[in-house]
Amino acid sequence: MTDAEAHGQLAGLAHQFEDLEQQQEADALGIWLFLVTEIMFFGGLFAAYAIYRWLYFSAFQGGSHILDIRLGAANTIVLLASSLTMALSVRSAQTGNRRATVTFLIATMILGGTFLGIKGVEYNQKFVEHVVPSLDWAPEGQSLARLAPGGLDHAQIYFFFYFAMTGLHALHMIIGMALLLWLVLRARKGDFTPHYFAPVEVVGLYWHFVDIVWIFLFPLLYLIGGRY
Amino acid sequence: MQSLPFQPEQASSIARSVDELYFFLTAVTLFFTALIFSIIFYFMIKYRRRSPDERPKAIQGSFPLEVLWTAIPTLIVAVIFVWGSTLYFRNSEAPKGAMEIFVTGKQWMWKVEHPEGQREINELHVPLGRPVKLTMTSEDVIHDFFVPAFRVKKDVLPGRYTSLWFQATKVGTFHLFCAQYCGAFHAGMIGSIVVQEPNEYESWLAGGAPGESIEQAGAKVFQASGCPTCHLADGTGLGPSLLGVYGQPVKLTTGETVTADDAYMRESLLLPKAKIVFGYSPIMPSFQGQMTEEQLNDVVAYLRVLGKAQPKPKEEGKK
Amino acid sequence: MSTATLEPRVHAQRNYLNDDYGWKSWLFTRDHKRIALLYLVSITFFFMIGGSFAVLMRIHLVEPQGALVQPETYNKLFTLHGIVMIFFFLIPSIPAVLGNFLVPLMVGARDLAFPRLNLLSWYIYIVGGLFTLYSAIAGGVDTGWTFYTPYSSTYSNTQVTAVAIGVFITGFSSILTGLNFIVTIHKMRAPGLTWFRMPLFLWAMYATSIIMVLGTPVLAITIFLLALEHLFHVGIFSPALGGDPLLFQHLFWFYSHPAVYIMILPAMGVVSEIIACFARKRIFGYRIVAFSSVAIAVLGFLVWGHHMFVTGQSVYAGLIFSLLSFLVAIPSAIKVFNWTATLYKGSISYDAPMLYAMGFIGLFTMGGLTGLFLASLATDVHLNGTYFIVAHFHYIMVGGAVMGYLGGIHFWWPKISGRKYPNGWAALAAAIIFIGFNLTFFPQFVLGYLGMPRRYAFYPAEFQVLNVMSSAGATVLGVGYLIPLVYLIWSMRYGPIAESNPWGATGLEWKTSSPPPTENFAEIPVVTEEAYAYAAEEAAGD
Amino acid sequence: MSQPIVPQKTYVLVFLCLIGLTILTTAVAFKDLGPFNTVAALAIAFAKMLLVILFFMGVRHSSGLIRIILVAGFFWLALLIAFTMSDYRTRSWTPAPDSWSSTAPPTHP
Repeated sequence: MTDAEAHGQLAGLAHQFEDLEQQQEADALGIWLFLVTEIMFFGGLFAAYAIYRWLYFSAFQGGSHILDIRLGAANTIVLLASSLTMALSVRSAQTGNRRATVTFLIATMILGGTFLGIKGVEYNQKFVEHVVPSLDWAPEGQSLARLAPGGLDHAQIYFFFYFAMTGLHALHMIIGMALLLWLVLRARKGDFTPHYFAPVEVVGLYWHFVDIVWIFLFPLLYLIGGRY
Repeated sequence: MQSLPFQPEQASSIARSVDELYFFLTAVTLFFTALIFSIIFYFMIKYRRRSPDERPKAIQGSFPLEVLWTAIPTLIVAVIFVWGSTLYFRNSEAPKGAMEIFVTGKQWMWKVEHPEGQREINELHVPLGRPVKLTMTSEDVIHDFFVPAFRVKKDVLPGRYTSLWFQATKVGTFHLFCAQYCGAFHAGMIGSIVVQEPNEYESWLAGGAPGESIEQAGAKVFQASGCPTCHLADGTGLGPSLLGVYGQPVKLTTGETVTADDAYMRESLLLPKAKIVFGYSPIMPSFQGQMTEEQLNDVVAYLRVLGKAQPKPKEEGKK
Repeated sequence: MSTATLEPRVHAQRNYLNDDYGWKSWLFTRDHKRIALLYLVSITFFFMIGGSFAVLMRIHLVEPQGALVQPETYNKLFTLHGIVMIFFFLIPSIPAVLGNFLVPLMVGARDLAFPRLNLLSWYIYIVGGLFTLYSAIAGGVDTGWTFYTPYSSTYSNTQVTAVAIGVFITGFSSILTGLNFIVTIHKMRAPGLTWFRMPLFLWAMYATSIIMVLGTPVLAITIFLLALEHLFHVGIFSPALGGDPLLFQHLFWFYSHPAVYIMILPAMGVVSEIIACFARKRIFGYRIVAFSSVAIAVLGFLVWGHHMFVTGQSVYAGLIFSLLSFLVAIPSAIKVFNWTATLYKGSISYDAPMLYAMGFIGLFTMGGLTGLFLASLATDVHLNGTYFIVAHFHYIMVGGAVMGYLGGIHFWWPKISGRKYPNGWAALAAAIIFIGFNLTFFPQFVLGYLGMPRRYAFYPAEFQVLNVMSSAGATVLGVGYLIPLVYLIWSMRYGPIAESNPWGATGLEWKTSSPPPTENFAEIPVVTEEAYAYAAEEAAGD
Repeated sequence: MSQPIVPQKTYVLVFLCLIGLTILTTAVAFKDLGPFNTVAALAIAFAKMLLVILFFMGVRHSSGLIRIILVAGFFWLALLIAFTMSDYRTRSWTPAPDSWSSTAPPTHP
């Protein structure tokens, strides 16, 4: 396999590609196609959400008003900040600054962890308020007063969407954190150069996508119908 | 039935028109299948390979031909679309004055309730020549009310009313099938539609008369559930008057307007807070789980009767 | 000629089959050709499982009261038949076997863009398959392959969760395959291979991949919601808790209708290759056939509501979906006309692959035309949910997709295995399958029109004659499917050695040896001509 | 890939815009705009998404193919939602059941 041997001298070039440019283009196309499948994956959930929100608007509004808007907004900012550090990390890899790459990757992980921590606090509140569909569903007091007008069954559907959408999002965050950890380890070994940093870029795109999902989840779940 | 039937009986007013479209489609299918088959056979024989190194001339294609065989199918499907949709659309609504019968599906039987109060299981007696409208719901999973001889079919959904209508044109007994898979004995969820001459139907009705019409049953449930406490006839109660409401537009607190049809009545019983009439408070309790599907049907039937009545003059300013 | 004496010498030539030995060299391979063979073996296994369910069903239906099993068991049989055949045989059939083998060869590349993802997709498929097999062994599942709620989510107490997980997981295998193909076709075409020089099989795989990438995730999330509802009773599809069962149908058919095109488009691609080769002609109206594949893929996404004309969907939505369903019929019709026109003034030989392709055209034409009955609202009301539907989609998916798959296997078998099979037996099998198929499924059109609903474990006696006819036909069909299995396996050892281009076909896959070497081409080829340059003047310059 | 190196300042500016939009969307939620609350929330989310896609994800510098793919993804999602919604929105248009009996007198509003 003289061909492959010749290729082997180029770091990171897989045997099926002719040159690094072809490989980079293929990688970019691949990750973007993957993100499109993610759009459709979350999209099914968003479509179902759109239907029920339209059918049971007052229940969704009631449910939305139980959520803590401050925590939601804070989390939005945390996640946006993590996107910034992620973008800076890709930039550092691009310029060949290994230390900055690692630092920004770790910063991204810390911000991601903060997001998940706040999410955990919110989830815990839902158990305290007994508004977890199926597992702990017995709204009382003020929650009950807010949810009752839209019908408790329909409010339960709202909270199902709340947990399904944020849960699926959190799962993506956890996968993203694992990928970041892998990047940190590789970056410290010095695997990435200004010519080869595709993994950082690919994980970066994934991380930004997860951020975009949250950009929509925040208004869709927390800001229904206004809080005036 | 005889040895090998190739057509189900035509026993309803629409059966013939559906069959006409069916036969047209069959003709189209046969024509094009025969056309393609014969051209292929002809070409395969005429242009069979005669020597191993035969190299036929290349043909790139022909734009006029492409246009032709795009246009022809387009025209044909346009005709079929218009034909099929018109037929369907025209028949999607029951004619005025149709006889109303409630049907409830449950695993694995059909329960039928006539306006006069007769109940049947897995059988439906109807008079010849009179439009019959079925208002259907299910107690559990999705079923489907299918009468091949009438060419009608509609899913029967839990938590919702669907309806279909037919006008029988032939006296006899016809198959009723469940056509949406519904569990272990789906195949056993069958029954028969008995079409009788109107006078026979009358005597059948008289024969098994339970002494209580569906509205009377509904009125009883209505009273027993305490509905009249709030829904006062003059509109001064905590709830809106129900007189003269059925089939009319109702304004909601959200500013929307809905038609007070069966679906709305049903929803108001089960999810009273979903659509509140303008000017009233969401205080009505839900009757979900309190009433059986049949009792719900009875009440809806009674509400239709109330709906026919003239509303009492309403004083303005009711909160 | 004695092959035995030739064998050592021929096998001395290095190819992807003898490059390495041992189970590890297969289970950890990243060679697209070996992965294709892994898929070939797995889907054949699932085809036989799904087929045996079908055999049991047809035996059972010989008698009106049911000849073989309890109704509950019958329900599990048709459910598992559907799930196994659709998700584990038809959807991966041509893409994952022939597509995996041929896409890199046809574009003139050494492998797919992401070989590791390709292997991963096979493992994902196997894990999904194991869940499904587990559910079959652990009591089966009885929801129908359509999983309609609330029956599946609330009422069925069979192995719904296990099979939902199985289908969910397998979906990702399909996504990865589609993603791989799109990237490969976009970025790895050999020098000179422009879009309009690509073989139509590549166009078909491209269109199919679009559906896989855009549609499958929606199925995944839908099945995920179904499993959640089944486990936790949250009410998303359950009317008792305020959910709407029709929403499940919308989301399900958003994928599952286009899924039909995942099955049929690749078969159309195969048929285009075969007809061009055995008529020695360029495909008539090449560009239009290519575009029609993409048109079918796109329009196919907008017609799902025709599965819901009688399920309580709005009348108006029904009108829109009916119109769009008719529109998607047009590109299919165009393809059939163009294939037929390709034969005109050709040089047609009757080798086995060609017979399968002709069988495909005939059966697909009937299947497609009977689809008009179901796109038309008024007739659909009568025929929906009856055996007419069963007959229609078997004409498309078995008459169409399976015929195309078998045609493709026969066409490329010399390339895949390096051996030839007995043409006479192959032709006989094609004829038996064609006849057996029609005997099995044609009576079902009549049954449906007469009003016999599908999924009935027992039925009124008046339908018996046609059911017996159908079951008798199924016997013929079953025999027809077994014959290729025998002679293809036989040929792997005893078949005559195949030269690199036994059919005299064009296309890059025929320019390398049979079987191809692991790296596909000694040197990446350069393409200088259109696809299907069979004509005299073009061949001369070859 | 192999995109031009974007100055850090750009990323920070985009981030500040995103924060601003987050504050804006939260503030708007406390004003009664009727149905326009939803419109505003979605429009702001859409703007934020564009910022992230164009700058952080670098689609500004991406090939046309990737843009097409991205647009196709959102377009398909829109199709899914629009066609599904078309059923729900028109279900109540279904010719409402007539008054149930032939003897029903015409009612006057």
